[in-house]
Amino acid sequence: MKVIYFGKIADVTNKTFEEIQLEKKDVKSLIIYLNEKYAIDLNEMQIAVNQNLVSKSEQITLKDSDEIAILSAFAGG
Amino acid sequence: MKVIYFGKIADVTNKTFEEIQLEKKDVKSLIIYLNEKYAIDLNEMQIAVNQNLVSKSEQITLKDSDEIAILSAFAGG
Amino acid sequence: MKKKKSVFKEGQITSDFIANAIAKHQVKTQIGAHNIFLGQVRKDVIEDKTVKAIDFSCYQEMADQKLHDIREETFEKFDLTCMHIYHSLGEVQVGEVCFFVFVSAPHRPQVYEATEYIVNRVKEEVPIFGKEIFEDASYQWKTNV
Amino acid sequence: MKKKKSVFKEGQITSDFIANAIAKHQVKTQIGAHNIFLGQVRKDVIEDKTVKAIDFSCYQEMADQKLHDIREETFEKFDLTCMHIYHSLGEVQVGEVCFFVFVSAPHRPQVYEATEYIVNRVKEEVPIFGKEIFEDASYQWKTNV
Repeated sequence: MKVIYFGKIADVTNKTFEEIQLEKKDVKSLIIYLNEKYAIDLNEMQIAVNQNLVSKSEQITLKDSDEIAILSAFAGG
Repeated sequence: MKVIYFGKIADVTNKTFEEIQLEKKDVKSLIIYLNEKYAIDLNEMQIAVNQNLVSKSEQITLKDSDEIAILSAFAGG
Repeated sequence: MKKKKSVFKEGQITSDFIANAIAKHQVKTQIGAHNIFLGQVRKDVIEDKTVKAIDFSCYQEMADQKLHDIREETFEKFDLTCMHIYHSLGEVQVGEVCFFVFVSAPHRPQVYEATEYIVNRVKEEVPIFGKEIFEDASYQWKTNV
Repeated sequence: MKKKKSVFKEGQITSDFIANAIAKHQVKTQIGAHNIFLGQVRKDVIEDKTVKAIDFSCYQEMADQKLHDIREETFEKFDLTCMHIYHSLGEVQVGEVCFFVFVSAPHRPQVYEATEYIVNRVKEEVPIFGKEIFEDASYQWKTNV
């Protein structure tokens, strides 16, 4: 599963994308992975699936074909 | 008493100022004068005394030293 | 910032003039948000006649006094770094800008409201007169309604 | 008017660019009122460090999609003739403009609110990221609060 990183997240992970293998392909597992590997806190990240932000508390299944992006806080304007 | 005209008023009177002799120097007499001489209707004019709009219904006395201006509707912007 | 200066410009307010006003604010590094209102002469059709231009005039002494009051009262009411008002005198053609209000502040929340406040007060209180000149050279006196 | 076009510009949005955008609207003679918002990089001091520039980046595909939605929904909500949004990418120095929202309508009442609506939605919903670079070359990630 390819995951892309933006803003502060890309800074912390020190990469703009990576291939991640999760046992259970869902949002919760992804959050746990990011927290364990990079110590990224839940409220420091936003998750977009196919260019739409998704809830971090709901159980959302992910597909390999999904475009999964981890975003830091927006700062436009 | 010198009276200055602006906008549509100056257009109707065909002058930008004139010297007016009123028996009673007040706003009411001025309104009557303008209506009789130029057929300017009460709601077509605004009266400024010393650069401030004054009420057309109140009895306001005018002095020779006052700057009296008759203005049509504002159209700035 | 609050100094009294000339609001009235002969003819249209050009986009170069506006650009220059914006560029001048780059040195004011406490500013985070600008809001600008521009009034443009509309090609209105009134009883089959098409507006070609507006010829503006004003009662200068009273206009200056009212603009001064508006400026002071706007600064009291809103937390602004700068404000500028410019208005055309003389003929301004359809499509040209005749009114330019420029408000700057450290943060954005109040800038929209401050701009609207200034625009409304100028329209209602400043003795500016406008002759709408039609394409056939006839005219009528414009009124702010 | 509603065509999708490039919002993102490399570096600052110059006053010449803004002037050119204004000048282009002179042929649209049904327009009577423009409202413009400009975001300027502020020289903030954060824990004794002074901001020198902001380095913007974005998640382009999602940003384009969100900007498209904002554009469509703004036209549905307000009676506008045109609207334009521009945002900088890359480094923008203190005092330079990084955000330009431009709204035009026949009459003025809705332009202020439309501008505010667009500015707020862009800030909240469009995935743009900004690194505040301090004068000592250290940095922190900016957050819209």
